Amino acid sequence: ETTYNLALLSDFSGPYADIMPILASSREVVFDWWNATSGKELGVKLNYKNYETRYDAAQVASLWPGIKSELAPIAVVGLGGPDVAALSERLPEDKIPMFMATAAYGFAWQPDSWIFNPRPTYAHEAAGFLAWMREQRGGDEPIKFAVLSSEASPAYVDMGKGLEVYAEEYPEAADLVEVIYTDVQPTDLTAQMRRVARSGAEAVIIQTNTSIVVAAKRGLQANGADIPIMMSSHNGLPASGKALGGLAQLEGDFEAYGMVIAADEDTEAQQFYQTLVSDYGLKAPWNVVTAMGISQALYTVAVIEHAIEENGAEGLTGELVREALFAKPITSEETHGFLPSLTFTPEAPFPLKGLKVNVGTVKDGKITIAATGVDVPDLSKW
Amino acid sequence: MLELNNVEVTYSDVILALKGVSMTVREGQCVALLGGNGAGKSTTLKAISGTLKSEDGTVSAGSIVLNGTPIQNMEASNVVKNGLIHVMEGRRVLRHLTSEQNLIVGGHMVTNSTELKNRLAHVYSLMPRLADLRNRTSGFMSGGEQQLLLIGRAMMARPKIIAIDEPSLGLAPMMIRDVYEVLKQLKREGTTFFLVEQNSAAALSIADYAYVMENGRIVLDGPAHKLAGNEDIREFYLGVTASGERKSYREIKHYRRRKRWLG
Amino acid sequence: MVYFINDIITGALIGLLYALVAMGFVVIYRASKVFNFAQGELVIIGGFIVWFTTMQLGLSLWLSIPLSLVLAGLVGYLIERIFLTKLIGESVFSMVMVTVGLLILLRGVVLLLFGASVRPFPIIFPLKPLFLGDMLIPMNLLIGGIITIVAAVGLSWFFNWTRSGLRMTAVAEDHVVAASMGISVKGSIAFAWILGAILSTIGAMIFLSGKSLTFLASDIGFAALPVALFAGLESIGGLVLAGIIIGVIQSLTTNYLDPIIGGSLGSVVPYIIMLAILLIRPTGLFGWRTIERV
Amino acid sequence: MTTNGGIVTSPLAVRSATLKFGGVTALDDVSITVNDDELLAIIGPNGAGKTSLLNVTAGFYRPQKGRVELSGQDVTGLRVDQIARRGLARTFQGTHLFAGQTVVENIMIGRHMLMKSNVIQAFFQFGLVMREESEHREAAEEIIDFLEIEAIRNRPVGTLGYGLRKRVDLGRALAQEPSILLMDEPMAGMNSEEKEDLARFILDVREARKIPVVLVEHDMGVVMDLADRIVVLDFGRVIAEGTPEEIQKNPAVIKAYLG
Amino acid sequence: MRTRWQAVCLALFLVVMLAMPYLVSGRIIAVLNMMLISAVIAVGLQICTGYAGQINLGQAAFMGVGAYTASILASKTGLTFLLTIPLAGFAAALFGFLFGLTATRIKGFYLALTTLAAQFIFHFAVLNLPSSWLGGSNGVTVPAAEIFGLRFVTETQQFYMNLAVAAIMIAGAFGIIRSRFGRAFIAVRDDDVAAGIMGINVAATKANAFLIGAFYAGVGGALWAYMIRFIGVDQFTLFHSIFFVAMIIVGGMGSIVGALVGVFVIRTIQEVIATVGPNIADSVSFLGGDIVFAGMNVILGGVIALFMILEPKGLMHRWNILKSSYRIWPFPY
Ligand SMILES: Nc1ncnc2c1ncn2[C@@H]1O[C@H](COP(=O)(O)OP(=O)(O)OP(=O)(O)O)[C@@H](O)[C@H]1O
Ligand SMILES: Nc1ncnc2c1ncn2[C@@H]1O[C@H](COP(=O)(O)OP(=O)(O)OP(=O)(O)O)[C@@H](O)[C@H]1O
Ligand SMILES: [Mg+2]
Ligand SMILES: [Mg+2]
Repeated sequence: ETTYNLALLSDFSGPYADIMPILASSREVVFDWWNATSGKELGVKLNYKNYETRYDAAQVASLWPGIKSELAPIAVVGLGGPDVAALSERLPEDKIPMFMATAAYGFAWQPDSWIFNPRPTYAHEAAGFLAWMREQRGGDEPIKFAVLSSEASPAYVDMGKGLEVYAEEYPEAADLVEVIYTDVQPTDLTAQMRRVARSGAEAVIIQTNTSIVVAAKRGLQANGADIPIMMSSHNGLPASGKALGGLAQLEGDFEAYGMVIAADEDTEAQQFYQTLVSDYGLKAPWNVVTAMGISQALYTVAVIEHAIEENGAEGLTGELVREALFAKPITSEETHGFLPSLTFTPEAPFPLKGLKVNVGTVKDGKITIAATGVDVPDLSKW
Repeated sequence: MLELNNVEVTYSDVILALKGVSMTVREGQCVALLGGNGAGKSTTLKAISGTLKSEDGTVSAGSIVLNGTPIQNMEASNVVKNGLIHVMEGRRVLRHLTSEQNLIVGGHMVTNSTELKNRLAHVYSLMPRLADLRNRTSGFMSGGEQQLLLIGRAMMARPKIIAIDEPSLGLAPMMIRDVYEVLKQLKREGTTFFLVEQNSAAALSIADYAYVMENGRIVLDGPAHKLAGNEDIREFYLGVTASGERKSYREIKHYRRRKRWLG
Repeated sequence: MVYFINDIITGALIGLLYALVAMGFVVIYRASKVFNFAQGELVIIGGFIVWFTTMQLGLSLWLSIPLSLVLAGLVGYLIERIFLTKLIGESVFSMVMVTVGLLILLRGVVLLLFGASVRPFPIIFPLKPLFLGDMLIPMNLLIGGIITIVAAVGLSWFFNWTRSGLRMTAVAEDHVVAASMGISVKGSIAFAWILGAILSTIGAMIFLSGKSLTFLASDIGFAALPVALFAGLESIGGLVLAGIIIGVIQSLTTNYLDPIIGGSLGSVVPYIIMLAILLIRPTGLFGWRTIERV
Repeated sequence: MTTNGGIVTSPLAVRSATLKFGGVTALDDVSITVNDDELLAIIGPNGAGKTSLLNVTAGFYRPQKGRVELSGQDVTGLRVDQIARRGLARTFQGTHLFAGQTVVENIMIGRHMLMKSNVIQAFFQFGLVMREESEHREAAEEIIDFLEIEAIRNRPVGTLGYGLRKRVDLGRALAQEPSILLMDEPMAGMNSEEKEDLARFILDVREARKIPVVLVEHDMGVVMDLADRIVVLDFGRVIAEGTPEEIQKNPAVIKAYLG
Repeated sequence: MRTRWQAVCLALFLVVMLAMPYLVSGRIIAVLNMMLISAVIAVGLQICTGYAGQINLGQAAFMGVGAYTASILASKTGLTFLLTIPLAGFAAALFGFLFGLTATRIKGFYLALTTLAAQFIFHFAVLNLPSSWLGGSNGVTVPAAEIFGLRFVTETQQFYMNLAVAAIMIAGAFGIIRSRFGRAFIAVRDDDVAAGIMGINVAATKANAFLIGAFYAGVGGALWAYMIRFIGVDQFTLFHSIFFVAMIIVGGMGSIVGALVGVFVIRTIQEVIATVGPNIADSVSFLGGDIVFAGMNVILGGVIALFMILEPKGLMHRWNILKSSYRIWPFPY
């Protein structure tokens, strides 16, 4: 059997220290599972090694040569912004693709990238949600919405910009009434939320972090306005609920992203998770972080599998893996329903066509799936 | 009441400033410590008052005993609690406070406020100039004014013993006389003095006993009046020729008579 | 118009919160001449202590708040003992630099003890805002504002009129002189840090009441800095005025300018005000003038 | 010696300077003129305004009224460093030395304004920078020999006793190659032996370098022996002016100062 | 004052550095790259803070200005790095000088903290200026440094580039601090009243200190840009600034070598943490990885704080004491 190496970039001591153990183990267990199943049939074994990046571009850059010489990986399993910053120019030189778990950013939206996201940009996901919400509401006037973001990180700014584009391109569908920039840990948003309420917004999009969700929630409560908030995966219902001290307070709020919603309903994804737990000793609980880890690993192995089918088990290279990604779509079955079917093209680091998001909400204090496979409108690059 | 036995002081672990100094100050006495620049006078005082640390110096040998308690390398603030106040060289007033606030801080250990007022009054009576300046920001006062303030500040604490570094520094002739009057007055009131002074004439006029220090060693000591008679002292410290009249700075001999005690 | 006034009021109250956090800086500076860069960290530590006593130990507020303040004071004391006592007598500069190290260290400690995860913060002040006609004023800020003013009045009285206040002033002026006058520099600095930590904890309660707590909260330390400088590093009373001015300007910027420029000038504006003021009054509104005398 | 008009270009002239600090009047319409290579002593009780007068001259304070002239040229209101560059040097009452630096370094700092090299040259360490350095280094060494402080050449000044610091202070001032030298209580904190030395240096300075000196000093012995002319200040006003002999007899002075 | 012996050591050191790529792995070279870049920036900070006594918490912002200048010039005008690097320096110097100018009025901590403003203003400006200028939140991709068709893409190539620049800058730093300017800086730091009377224009000197410090930061930033080749504001935060300060403290204020030592110590600790971290985490997985790594953070902060407590004057100070006591050994008196 031939073995190939994967480099897993992790952040155990930086801002994501708290979710990292779960994310890491759920990634790893998938590779174990693959080695034990399809890997065995194909005669291929995937070795993986974690590298600590402290979520710091400098650290990634100084680690990279070591990773190359020590591991010679055929693919990198990335984590976030710093990895992209440090490697976006190196990977093409070294001909190694990197697979991320999160949604994409407008600023990474470049042709023939070597870095890939299974999900579209945060703006795409929010746009999908808004479209869905409008449809739910009925009527044909555009849906009024507000965006809360922060300038603390360029990534956050990017989310706002994307939604501005959406509002411009679909005036009949969406009307962006307020864009509010605040701190990552806001002092008080009462005044801002009153503005939002008065502007008649029907939804507030917050894809930055939980602290802002909490502050916004308090602001809305103070104003006695119940406008639903839409969150993303990393600051979603469970996290924000925890931070608020109880899901109940998020009754009627939403989370939306292009990945399975970790609600405890009997879905295919959930079943696969169960097998990982029972047969492969996965410790992580069934939540969004776990889902993120598993889905990331799943589409990574799927791509590698395609590459092997194409080129045989021997002599696989990063370049071949990347080509395999474009060669044929990754079906939702392959990712056990964790992800929609993904059709990558060289134009963008994420699938441009046939994008779908799932919507979760809190009903009677429990997270439930409000909709799956909601279509995402096309946005032009910003 | 104050005993130094073979005290050695080293700065930053290497510079030996005091090389085995021993001296005694008796209750109610005024002991003067004379000596050239860099002799180690201030160092001696710092060693006693525990303010060496700030200059990264330590008492590396010997003992300093104040009323039976060993105080070498003791916290400065505790030394004060044992009744010794050190008036440091370099006019270190609390610059942003008014002259009166300086005095009050000086008397910070007094708990009842009438007592504090009395002491203030006492200081002002002895040094009327300070009364005029009471509301001046001390940092802006003139050199001499600050010097006065320091002495006043020390008085506020009513210490058993005042170790004072060059009180006459930068004072006008009249002012020097006044200050020494004040010191004598305090002495009469029973304060013990350990006096470091360059103005030897003034110093010897109040001292009962005197030590002479040269680069870190005591080279000569004896009752004040005896020293005042000593030829070397007269020439090098009092600046009078053997024949008795003050020699002129214009016709300074470029050669120098060797000091006896250097043997 | 009503809303405009409301924004001004809220802004002023937020400014007072900054002032309270800044008071932590100033107290420490005023009693030891040490400028504490790790103030923001003190705030989160205080926050975590409160979180711990309420959410973890599940104590009632009446128990947990005093307990937290005591614990906070203890932490402040420990920090001083471990990191600063040894440096008494060394140049003040090196003490200040230690607080830079402290900043990094405490972050690590917080991550170690509490992890990076977001925590719910107890609801200490009623969530329900105070309604004045059309205006609504967040309770936590309102009460916080009152606390700030009371604290400011009390402390400035303490420093300017009590004997122990004068002692600390002496320490701030010159460690050596203070010591040579029998003032315990150690004691003064210890007191400063205890007080600083307690103030930060109160700040944390007002800041975070009913919100969430992560180590990001330490940013408020730097948000409060301009207030301290604006007022002048030695002036506690001045913080109130400075806080209100900065708070109001900031709130007006965030609510009326930011929507237009589509950015967050609001978070920068305090620094710009600070710069402007310092250029006019180099030691802030009420800070000690620098004395140069030769 | 009168101070009428600016026709007589003297090395230094202060013309009816008045300096107030809030309520305090430190200087009240004070005029002094220093003649070529004379030693003018300024005496007066504590707080009389002597240092303030020097500060006004050096540009450290700006007088509310009056002018300061260096060899005929009005320098009132110029920055301290600008005045220094016009040839005025001073020593301080209580030293203002760079405590952490060695004696040599302190004196080299005194030469800063005489050096020409710019940052770029310094960055690339061009030969001329080195040459300049060594030239000025020599000058510094000369001063060190002159003041007989070779022994402590490389001691950090902070570690020196008060008296020696005073000497370094003088050295640093001389390093500026001034056209006039102001000294504020140079003899303070010295025993008569050291005063003799310093007095000798001051005399030598005047002989060797022909620099006029303004000396503020409380030690009457020194003043009477060294001064060519004495100005007496009291409460910021000039109460007497004249030769040592005259001053010693002057009743006002005796009353206000000598006692 | 520089002896032949020292010269020899220096030469040896340089030779070793030049040989490095043949002696150690690419990983180490990458680490060295980081160190070299940090060294340039820290040395600049040392001049500004350690020598001229102007605490500066905006060094990362100045670095950012340099990085952005270089990137924009390189990507938009295709200028060679031989020009962009110095230009980056000048741009940063200008920015720094503006803050230095406030020194004409503001002093001490007040001044130190106005440099914080540099940090925030930089951040705000980049994000809010039209993104066609500085890329806004998109960041900027930087073409590889290139000369005569040789592209500096591998660690080794970049290493030689960084080494060359760092060598020049450090040599220059020595030149400056040994010159009249170095002395002027120290004079202003120790006693600006006296400095003025020595004929030193105090305000101008302070402003210059900022200017020079920022210039170094700018050059470092340019090197950084050419190495990372994708820059965004979040690479130049206040926290980075604080770490630069930490570096010069650990090494010792007022010593160029100290700055280098500090860089070495802190970067090494960071790298060790990143390297051994995962293994430790695995071996003691029962503790949970996060504990271990948070612990690592504590160690990093702890070491820095410890250095400052045990050796508030920095490592170089200890070294000097050792030297002086060694000189007079065995008879210290
Ligand atoms: N902080 C210090 N570090 C190192 N050496 C010091 C320090 N302070 C003083 N010294 C040295 O110790 C010796 C004694 O200094 P000290 O100040 O006690 O002299 P002094 O007798 O007070 O002289 P003066 O009468 O001029 O004040 C001097 O040689 C001086 O160089
Ligand atoms: N910057 C200032 N602010 C306020 N008052 C000042 C300032 N400088 C000096 N004074 C006051 O002006 C008066 C003269 O001060 P100055 O220092 O000139 O006296 P002096 O003649 O030098 O006295 P001494 O002989 O004690 O040095 C003093 O009363 C002093 O308090
Ligand atoms: Mg002395
Ligand atoms: Mg004077």
